[in-house]
Formats: sequence, C-alpha cells, structure tokens
Amino acid sequence: MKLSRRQFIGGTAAAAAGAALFNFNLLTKSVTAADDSLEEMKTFRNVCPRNCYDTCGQISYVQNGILKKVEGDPKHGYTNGKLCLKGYTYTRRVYSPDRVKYPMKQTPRGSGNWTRISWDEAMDTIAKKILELKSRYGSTLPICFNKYSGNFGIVHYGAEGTMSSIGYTTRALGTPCWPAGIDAQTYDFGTLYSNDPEDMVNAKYLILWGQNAAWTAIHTLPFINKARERGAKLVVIDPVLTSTASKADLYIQINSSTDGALALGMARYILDNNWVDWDYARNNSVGFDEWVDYLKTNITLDWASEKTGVPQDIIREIAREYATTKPASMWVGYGMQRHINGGQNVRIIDALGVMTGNVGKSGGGVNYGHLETWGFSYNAMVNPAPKGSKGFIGPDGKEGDRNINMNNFAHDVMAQNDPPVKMLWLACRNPGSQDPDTNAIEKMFAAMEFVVTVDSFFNKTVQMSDIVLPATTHFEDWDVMASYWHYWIGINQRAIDPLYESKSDVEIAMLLSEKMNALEPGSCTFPTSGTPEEWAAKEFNPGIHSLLGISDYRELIEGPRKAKMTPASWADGKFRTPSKKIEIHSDLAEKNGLPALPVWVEDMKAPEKYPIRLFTPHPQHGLHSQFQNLDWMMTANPEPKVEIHPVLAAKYGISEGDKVKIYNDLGSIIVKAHLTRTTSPEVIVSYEAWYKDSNFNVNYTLKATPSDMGKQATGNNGVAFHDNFVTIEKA
Amino acid sequence: MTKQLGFLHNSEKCVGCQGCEMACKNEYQTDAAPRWRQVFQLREEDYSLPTRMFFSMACNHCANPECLRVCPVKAYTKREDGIVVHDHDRCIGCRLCLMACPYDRPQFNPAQKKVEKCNLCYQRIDKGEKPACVAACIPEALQLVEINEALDQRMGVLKTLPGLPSPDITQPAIRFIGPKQGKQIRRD
Amino acid sequence: MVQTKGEVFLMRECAEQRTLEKYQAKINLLLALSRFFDQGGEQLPKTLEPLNKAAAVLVQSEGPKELESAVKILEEYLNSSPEVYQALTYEFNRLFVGPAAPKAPPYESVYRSAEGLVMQEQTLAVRKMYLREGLHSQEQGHEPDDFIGTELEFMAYLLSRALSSQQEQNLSAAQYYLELHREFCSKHMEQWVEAFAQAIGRSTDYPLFTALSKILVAGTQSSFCK
Amino acid sequence: MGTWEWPLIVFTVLSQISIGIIVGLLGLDCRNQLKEKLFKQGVVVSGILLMIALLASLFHLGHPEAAYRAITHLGSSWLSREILFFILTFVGWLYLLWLSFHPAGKLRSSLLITSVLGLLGIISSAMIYVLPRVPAWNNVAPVFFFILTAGLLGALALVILGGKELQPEQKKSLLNWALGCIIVSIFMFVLYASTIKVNAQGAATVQFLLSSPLFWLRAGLGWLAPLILLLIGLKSQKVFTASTLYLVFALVGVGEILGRALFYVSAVGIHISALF
Repeated sequence: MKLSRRQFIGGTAAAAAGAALFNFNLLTKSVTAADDSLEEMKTFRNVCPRNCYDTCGQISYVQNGILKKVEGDPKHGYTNGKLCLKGYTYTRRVYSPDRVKYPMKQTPRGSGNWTRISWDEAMDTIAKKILELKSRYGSTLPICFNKYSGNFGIVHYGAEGTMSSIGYTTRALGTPCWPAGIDAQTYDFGTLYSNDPEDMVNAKYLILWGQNAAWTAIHTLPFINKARERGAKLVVIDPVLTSTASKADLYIQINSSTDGALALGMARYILDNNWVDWDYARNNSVGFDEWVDYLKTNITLDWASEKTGVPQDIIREIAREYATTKPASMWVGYGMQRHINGGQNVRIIDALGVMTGNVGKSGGGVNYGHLETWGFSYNAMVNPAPKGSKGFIGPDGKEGDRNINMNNFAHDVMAQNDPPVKMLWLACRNPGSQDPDTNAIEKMFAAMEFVVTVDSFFNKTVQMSDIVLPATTHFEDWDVMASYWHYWIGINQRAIDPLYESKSDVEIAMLLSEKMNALEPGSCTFPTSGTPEEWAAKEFNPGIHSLLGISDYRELIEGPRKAKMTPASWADGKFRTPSKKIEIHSDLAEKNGLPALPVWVEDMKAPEKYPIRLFTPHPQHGLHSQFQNLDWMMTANPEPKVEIHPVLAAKYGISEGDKVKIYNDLGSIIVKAHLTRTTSPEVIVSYEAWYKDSNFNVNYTLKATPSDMGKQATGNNGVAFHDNFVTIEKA
Repeated sequence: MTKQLGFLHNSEKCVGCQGCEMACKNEYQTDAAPRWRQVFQLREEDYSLPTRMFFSMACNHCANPECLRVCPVKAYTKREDGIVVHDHDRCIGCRLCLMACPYDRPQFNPAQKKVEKCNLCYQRIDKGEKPACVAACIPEALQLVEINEALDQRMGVLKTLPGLPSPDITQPAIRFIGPKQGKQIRRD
Repeated sequence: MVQTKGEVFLMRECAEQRTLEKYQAKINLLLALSRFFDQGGEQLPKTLEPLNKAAAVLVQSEGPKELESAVKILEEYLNSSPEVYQALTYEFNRLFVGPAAPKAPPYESVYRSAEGLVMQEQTLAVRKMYLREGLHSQEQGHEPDDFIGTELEFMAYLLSRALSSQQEQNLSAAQYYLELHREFCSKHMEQWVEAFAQAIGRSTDYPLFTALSKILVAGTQSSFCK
Repeated sequence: MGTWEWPLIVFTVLSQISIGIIVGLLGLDCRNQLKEKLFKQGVVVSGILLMIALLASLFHLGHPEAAYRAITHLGSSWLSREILFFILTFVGWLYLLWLSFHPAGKLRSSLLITSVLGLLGIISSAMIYVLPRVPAWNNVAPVFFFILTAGLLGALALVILGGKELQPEQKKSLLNWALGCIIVSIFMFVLYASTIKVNAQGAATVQFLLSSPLFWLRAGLGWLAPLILLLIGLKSQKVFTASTLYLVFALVGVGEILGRALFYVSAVGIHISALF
C-alpha cells in the first residue's frame, strides 16, 4: 500500500542539516529533468453533468495540469459550442478555496467543530457504524440513502451501488422536479418521450407552456428562433412574464394552476369548429370520443375564461391558430406541473395535442422530456445484496429496499420505526436547502445518529453532517452523460487530477467495500478495483453502441454523438401504454385513484390567512443550490430578491428595495423587494438558490404538499412547489 | 484609422442570459469584481408594456474615447481598426478614465489597483476569431460589426436606447436593434 | 551586480560561527512552521513544541523584541490539556482547512488576486521555481504547489543548501542558493505572507494563532543576517 | 454621486494656497518693495504646502511608484499638463527659494514666471474635471472655483504670514482682495447652480448641495462669517487683531475644504439608467 503523505510524515523525525541530509516532507526530487517551460495547452472533452435540459458538451483547456478555461464543444449539435453563464464559471468552482478538501468529522453534529480525518479513518468510522446498526437492528434498513441530481453522470449511480452492496437500505424514492408530468405522459403515451428539440425548427406554431427556456434550456432558443424566422408564431403561457415570455409574439398571463382549463377551453372551441384531426385521434387513441362528450357537456369558453383569466377571444385565437397551423409544437415546462392538479393539467394538454394530430409529427409533439438515451449498463449501481441480508417485505411480497418518499423526506424518515432510520447517506443532494419545510428537515437531521454527506461545498446539508467526504468535480472524473431533453451523448474525460483528497462516488464505494470486508468479510459486494476510465467504459453496452453508431466508447473522445432516433417522438405510432395506443381514457390512472379522462381538477385555493402565492422557480444564476455561491455569480447577482407586483406592494406598503418578511405557519424568510409588473398581482416570485454566506432559503414556508401524480413512474408523487401560500409584511 | 469595429446588440433577441458576461470572464479569468462586459435590464417604465428586456455592454471603443483623452499615461491607444486598447502595464490607477466614461466601462480592479476593460479580444480578432462574448452568445444577439454609414442606414439600427447616455459625448461604436414587444394578455 | 556584492559581503559576515548558528535556527524555524501547517490541527501537540523551540532559538540569537511575547504565548500552549488541544484543532481547521470556507486559506494564489482562487499563475510560478532546483511537490496536481507548508519547506531547503555549500567552502554555490532564497522570498512569500497573517489575525480569537502569524511573518523575511 | 476624494481635496486645496501665496507675493512686490523676510517666509511656506500637496496627490494613485509616467500624455490629458505645470512651478519655486537666500534683482520676473506657471497648473487641475460626462463640471466653473480658492486662501495666508512685516495698506489690499474673492465666489456659485440646473445630472448636483447640511455649513462658515468679519473689520478702519485674522483664515480654510469635498461628492455623472 502506498503511504499517504500524512502517514509518511508521522513516522519521520524532523531534522535538517546539509543538503544531503535534508529531509523533504512535501517536496521531492524530480526524476525527470527539470523543464519549467509552459506546456502546450491540452484539451479534453467534458459534459456538464448538472440537472439541466441542456447537458452541454464542453471542451476544457488544461495547461500544466491546471484548468485554464472551459468552452462549449462545437461538435455538439444541440449546444453548438456555446455554454450558459453557469458553464463559463467552472474554473471558479474547481479552484474555489471554499471547496471541501478532505474527509472531515464534526463533533458534535452542527457544532462547527471539525477534525480532519484520513480516508481510512472516515471509512473505518462509517463501516463500523453500518455494521453496528446492522447488528443492532438485524438489517441495514436503519441506513437511509438520499441522492438526486447534483451530478447526473451515469457513473455517479455508483452512489446507489454503494448502498445496494451493503444490503437492503431505506431509500428516498422519487424525483422532486417533474414526476407529475412524467406520470401524465406515462398514462397517455406509455412514457415520456419528446421530439428532438432541434426539430423545433420545423414547427409552424409554438406554445411554451410554463417554460422559461431563456433561463433553463437556453440552447433551445436558436432552434425556436429559426422556426420564428421561418414564420412560426411563439406563444408563451405563464403566470410570470419571464425572459422567454418577454420575447413571445403573444404572452398570456394565466391564473396559476389553471393551464388545464385553458387547454379545455381551446379544445372545446376546436371541437365546435371541427378542426379536430379525427382520423389521427380515433386511430391512435382510446377514449377520445368519451373525452369529446365531456368537453361538450362540461366545458364552455365562458368557464375557461373565468377560470384562467384569459379573455375568450384570446382562447379562440390560440385555439384556432394551434389547430390550424400544422405542425404545431407544444413544450410543457416543469413549473406548470408543480401543483396539486399539475399532472392532470399536463394530461389535458397532451389530449389537445392528440386532438389536433400534432403528436408523432416532426415540428409537433407535446414535448416534456425523455429518457430514451439513458440505456446504459448502470454497472456501478447494480450490486447484489450481501448474503443473508434482511430487507423490507414490500406489498408485493418481495424482499428489498424500504422506499420512502423523497418528496416528504423529513416526515417519512421520522415515521419509520421498524426499524427506525438512524443514519443518512447523502450524495449529489442538498436537502438542507432544497427540500420543502426546512424546519422539519433540520429537526429530522438532529434526530439522526449519524449523517454522511458527499459534497464539494459546505452547504446546509454538510453543516448538519457528522462526516463529509470531498467529492470530485466532473473535470476530475471519467463519466458519461445523456440528456433528458436533447438526443446527444458525450463522454466526460478526466481533464485534471482530483484536487486535494476528493474522490468520486465510485471510488468512495470501493474504499468502503474494502474496509467493510476487512471488518466483516462478505459484508459488502461492491467491487474494489477499476480505474475511473474503466468504470465509465463499463457503462457502455451494445444497445448504447448501436444507438450512437459506435463500437467503442473511445470514439466519443472525438466528439459527442447523437442518438440515431427519428426527430419526432411516437412517429411510429407504437405507444407504450397497456393498450399500445394513446390512452385518453386511462384505466391505469383510474386504478391509481385519478380521473380516467383528462378532465378538469380544481386547483388549490389560497387560504384566507395566506392569500399570496409564493413562486420559487429555478434561478438564472444557479442550478438549485449550485453555482450561485461562486464569486463570479455573487458579482453578477449579489443578493436574492422577491418580485412583487406594484399593486400588491402598495397594498402592503412595500417599496422598491424594502426588506420583506414572507411567512406562513411553517416558517418565514426575509428578502429584498423588487417591484415589477412581470409578475401577477397575486403572485410573488423569489428564485431558489444557495448564496454564499447567507441563510437565504425559499423553502422555509413550503409545505410538502404532493402534486397529483408521479407515483406510477417515479415511485412517489412530486411536490406542489408552486402551491405555496404566504403573506407578506415590511420587515 | 481605416475602419471602426464595434458591436451590434440586438435587444429583440437578447434574453439577458449573461452568457456573454461570463464568457468574457472565462476567457480572461478575471477577478470577481471587474465586469468588462455587463448585461443591463432596461427599465420597465421606459416602454409601454412591462417586459424583461436587456442590452449587453462592454467597452464601446468610441470614436471619441474620453478615456483615451484624459488618461495621463497614454495607457489607451486606438488601433487602426478602431479598437481602443488599454495597456494594463502602463496604467497607474488614477481612475480619471472612470470619471470620464459615460458608460462606466473601464473597471477598477481593487486587488491590482489598476483599471481594466474590454479590449475587444483583439488577439482573437487578429487571428480571425470572434470576440469571446460574441462567440458565446446563444441567441446571436451580439455581433461584431464595422460601424459605418451603411450600418446606420439599415432598417431598425439605432444609435442609442432609452436609459443610455447621449452618443454625442463619445460616439460609441455600438449600435442597437431595439426590443420588440409582442402582444400581452395581462390580468393587471 | 550590487546585490551580488552585497551577498558576498553577507557571506563573509555569515562565515562567522555565530551566524552559521543563525542559519540553522532559521532553517529549523522554517521547517517547524512547515510541519505545523502541513500536519494539521490534529497534530498540534506534536508540531507545537519544535516550533516553539525553533522560534525561541531564533529570538535569542536575533532578538526581535516583538517576537518574544509571541514565543511566550506559544510556550504557554505547550502543555495544554487535551480539551484545549481539541479546541485548537477545530480552530485550525476553521482557519485553514474547512470544510466550511476556510477563513485564511493557506495558499499563495488566493491572496494575490481579489477573491482569489487556488491553482493560479502564482501556483505555476512557484512550481517553476521548485523545478529549477529539480524538485516538485509530492502532491502536485492535487494540492496547490503554493501551499504555505510547501513554500516554507522550499525556503528551508534553499537555506540549508546555502549553509552546506558554505561549510564545504563552495562560496559561489552558497551565494547562488542565498540569491535564490531571496528571489523566492521577494517574488512569493513576502508577497502574501502579510495578507495571510492578517487574515489569521482577523479571524481568530485564539492568541496561539495570532502569535503564530507573527512568527510566520518574522520568520519568512528574506533578510536574516543582520 | 461621487466619493470623498481626500487625496484630491488635500492636493487641490493645498496646491492652490501655495500658488496663491506666490501670486500674492508678486502682487505685493508690484505695489511696494517686498520685504525680504516676508518673501522668504512666503516662499518657504508656499513650497512646503506644494510639496505636501504633491505628496497627497500620490495617494490617489493605485500605483504611486509609477507616478512619473503621468506626464506622458501632454497632447490631450489635462492631468499630464497639470503635472507638468506643477513640476515647472516647483522648479520656479526652487529658484525663488535660492533667491530668498541669495537676493538678486530678478525677483519680480521670477515671481511672475512662477505665478504664471502655477496659475496654468491650477487651470490644468480644473480642466481635468471639465468632463462632458459630468455636466456639473463641464463648464468654466471648476476653473473659477479653483482660482478663487487660490486667491482667497493665498491672500489670507499672506496676511497671517506677513504679520507686522506688512504695511497697513498692503494688509488692507490683501484683505480687500480676499473679500472680493468671497463675494465673487458666492456670485459664481449662484450663477453655477442656476446654469447647471438645466440638465438632469446638474439638477441632481444642485439638489444634493442645497439639501446637504455640509453645504450650508460651508456657506455659513466659509463665506458668510468671514464676509461679515471682513466687512466689519475693513469698514471700521480698525486694525484686525491677529486672532481675528486666524479665525477668518480658519473659517475660510474649513469652508474651502468642505467646498472642495462637496465638489467631488456632488458630482453626478451621466450614467446608464437601467437595472443591473
């Protein structure tokens, strides 16, 4: 075993005299001849692994082992050699002095008293805790794992693999962001599967439904712009006049959570004028006529206009244009499904697309996202549980992990008692700032016996941990990334050495496995060998090879590849529902306690005490709790604010720049006011983010209210992030 | 001077993403504080409808650069192609150019106690490449152009936008295509 | 070549045995400081004593008055209780290590640009100077080369080479190493050690660390042969 | 709004007193034979002030060690010209200093040359601020203000330095001169305020000044009080006591320093008005 520098020092007396005797601890004689010239600039291929539509191809520029700058990869046909503002700040992330550098231990948790420990000691402590819990409770179920989207690289599923290799554990299951929409499309089409975004250039008419591409998927804009240059009209429907909405030919400031009502109104008008593509709808779907009856008996333009706040003539205008301008594309954003009726609203919009025959067409589609290019081996994720592992007996009688709801994490962790959850392992995840009801999260963390967090920065979650393990950035790792939006896949090379003692999730898993097996042979099944590149290579399989038209992953080093798929999803008409057709009438939905048809479901009404809706959408300068803490971002966007409509502000005596207290029974936040008519009079907007040296967190007032769907495909319903009601006062 | 290079900013296309601003920082790995290029949001009250509209501005490489005129150490020079180059080595940090520029584009670097600004990526331009900000602009709202009569006669090309200082002061080498407002169905 | 002549003069001065001792004291102090930072807060019980000794010797031979109190403070901490050492460890990590953003990151490049980063041009410049002597950081690529501990060790190395060359009567070699030492000091250590010390002073209430920062600044001056 | 530019405040005010003294010496010399002792005193004090002023100006620079380069853009930079003229003035002063120890006949012409150079220096100082970007400064006002400071404080400084060396009518003419400067200053300010008000930035400057207690302090202490003291004193034909003279000098000095500070602080430049 190679001695680490620290161990080496420990056993060496510090004495120094002449050169011959000089005792180096940190420096060492170079074997090669001294060459102090600047190396040639080297480039590497990387892929931004963040939870983002665009998953950009990147070129990193490295000189003398130091990352000098990051550019877009011109060989990437969707991101086209350009990055977003976040992508250009990566040097600040990699080389920030704030990075978590070494494994560290906090005693007691939350005290801020940290000791630096070796990887060996960290693994020893963790392994012993795992084994102790296992012997105390007879299973590893007291260990709860929560990982989500901090890094979507496929090799990072080694974090899941870490858990599966120690036995059956408690798992935070679900996805917070988009599950209601996923289920909606699953009920309707069998899964989520959207057109190639590059295909949007072929659209003659475009509706962006609660989608702020300018901030969250900016590389789609050139394709939208191209369509517009060719004459397409852009309509944006959103309660907030976003940057994207500001560019639209028509912006509709709809009442929050009433998108389904607008789509129903449109559908009724399309029906009345017989602009329905009866052939497509009847040949490809089940239950269409049933829904038509529903429209005829239940929906009027009056009602739709009343519900949505959109004048009838506008509903008529967009209905006519959408139905008669072919092909017409709709893009459903994740914001609009974060409601208690969000999934249902997406189902109605899906039906609108089916009704007009826009599904399965190039330049059309009801686009939401896809996972068609994610057919990797997940080699690092799938490990058998050690022999004799005791698991949780699920409702189907099978033994396995105990799944709890990621979207009501604090509550669900606390609710377990057979056995209780005693230890948390967090990777790629910062519930301390991102989960609903921050106060409940804090209490839950306090109740744990042991918390391990793998991260690169000292965020709220690390603050509440016993042990933090330093995570590599994507420039320090091999990996492969796919997108849930475009069709490209790229390899991520190791461009620089991992800084300090940071390690990837797989390397951590290997170390843990070694330690656990030393302490108790057979207690962990995770492999203990493999270079980072080998781990990445193992994610490739014949399916991925043929999808990309390659025979070896190394071909991706020449440039990212686009999956060989048709530009229009569902063009073959082979839907993946039980009936193999579009299910306007979904028995599955009905079985799950939801309406079988895309009918109107009431939105959540504001309680009297808390009449204002607080929107906490994705920020421009960060991605969840990433990026905003970097110094360049702090210059570009130094502090959070809340956008308030001047009319609402006047009602509460608030002026520009005032500090505003936003609160409800769950908690409160204080933030600076910005008066703007870009928001609606009953909606205030504050963008979620984790700022450096700030306790700002929009989730203190957010109740973990589930959205209506998500359980079917993702295991749990989503969070109705946008059904968050508060009141305000001048602070 | 044989020509005048400059920027054409299309506010109709710009979504205020600040990619240009960060691409600039990325190219030169600048310190945090100085913003050679900055994206500004136009004030809502200057337009009939509230919208998020932006323009992006770096040094305007003016035809009459005030910075160059007032600088006591000749740190500023104007190249044949009109680029106003600031020589960081010559600068003594007197900050007179900061007082003189109506656009606040020379930026003081508090760590180095010197001024710095956009040099229009002249090294890139000399190699036939686009400036980093232009190359990074996803909606293609920012372009490198030659400022001349022909450009000024093009439809929709403006010399200024509401909220900007009069171009008469320095004759900035920037032109705009104004923001376009779509139809808005509002509830307020 | 005035400076070179000056150095020759210095060498003559230093040739006296008394001055050679000073050399050794200085080297010992630099090494002790290097170990102090490198081995971390957890090893303070081990690194504090050599540091205190080295500093005391230097103070005795060279006698900067303001350092005497700093050395005394160090001495007072020598036989601290485990609890005190524990608290010092936490403080050490809060100042220099993390996991929260350290108050005084121990890397040169962080101080030489506003809100600086690690692995910047200074890091590379330091790496080049190591290379000129056929050395490199054992953790090159992982740990920034301009880590305070590494820079201190390099300074100690240069002085020890100068000293041994001197003892071998190789005056030109001794002069070379002295000059390199001075160059490294003026181009690097002196460029940031004050700012680093100030960051420490600003961020801690523990006299140990303020005392340490004073010793660090005094111990890293290029002029040591008065 | 501008910022508190202490190095510039010290530099401009002190250099202006310094040159005011030289000009005053010239004036005295033209009227009557200048006494050797007063000449020597005046020259020494003027030189000390000039040196402090030049030293203070360095503190404004990010890199004072490279200040010598500031003279390299005489073609268009008033700052370069200012430095040149101040260096020349300093050379003139050196000659005056030599003269004060080795009396010779060229006194008046030397004073005249140094005065002209000094005044050109002051004008250059002022011209630095004549920036199209700052409407409040983009006019002749800075030149007037700076010269008035020199005249006012120079004259008063000479009265104090001269003490008993001065003949009563010399003293009186110096005090009359100071009084005139105060009256012109007030008049100039009113004119200035009313002309710059025409544009938004100028109006903001005026608005800032009129609503600033510091401005009223400046007007009261630096203009009104000395004005009354001087008027009463000159009218009553009585000899000013030394303490009254010191008081007047102190009041005017504080007034000018405050005035200069306000000059910088109240400057409103043309900016981009947008959200950042």
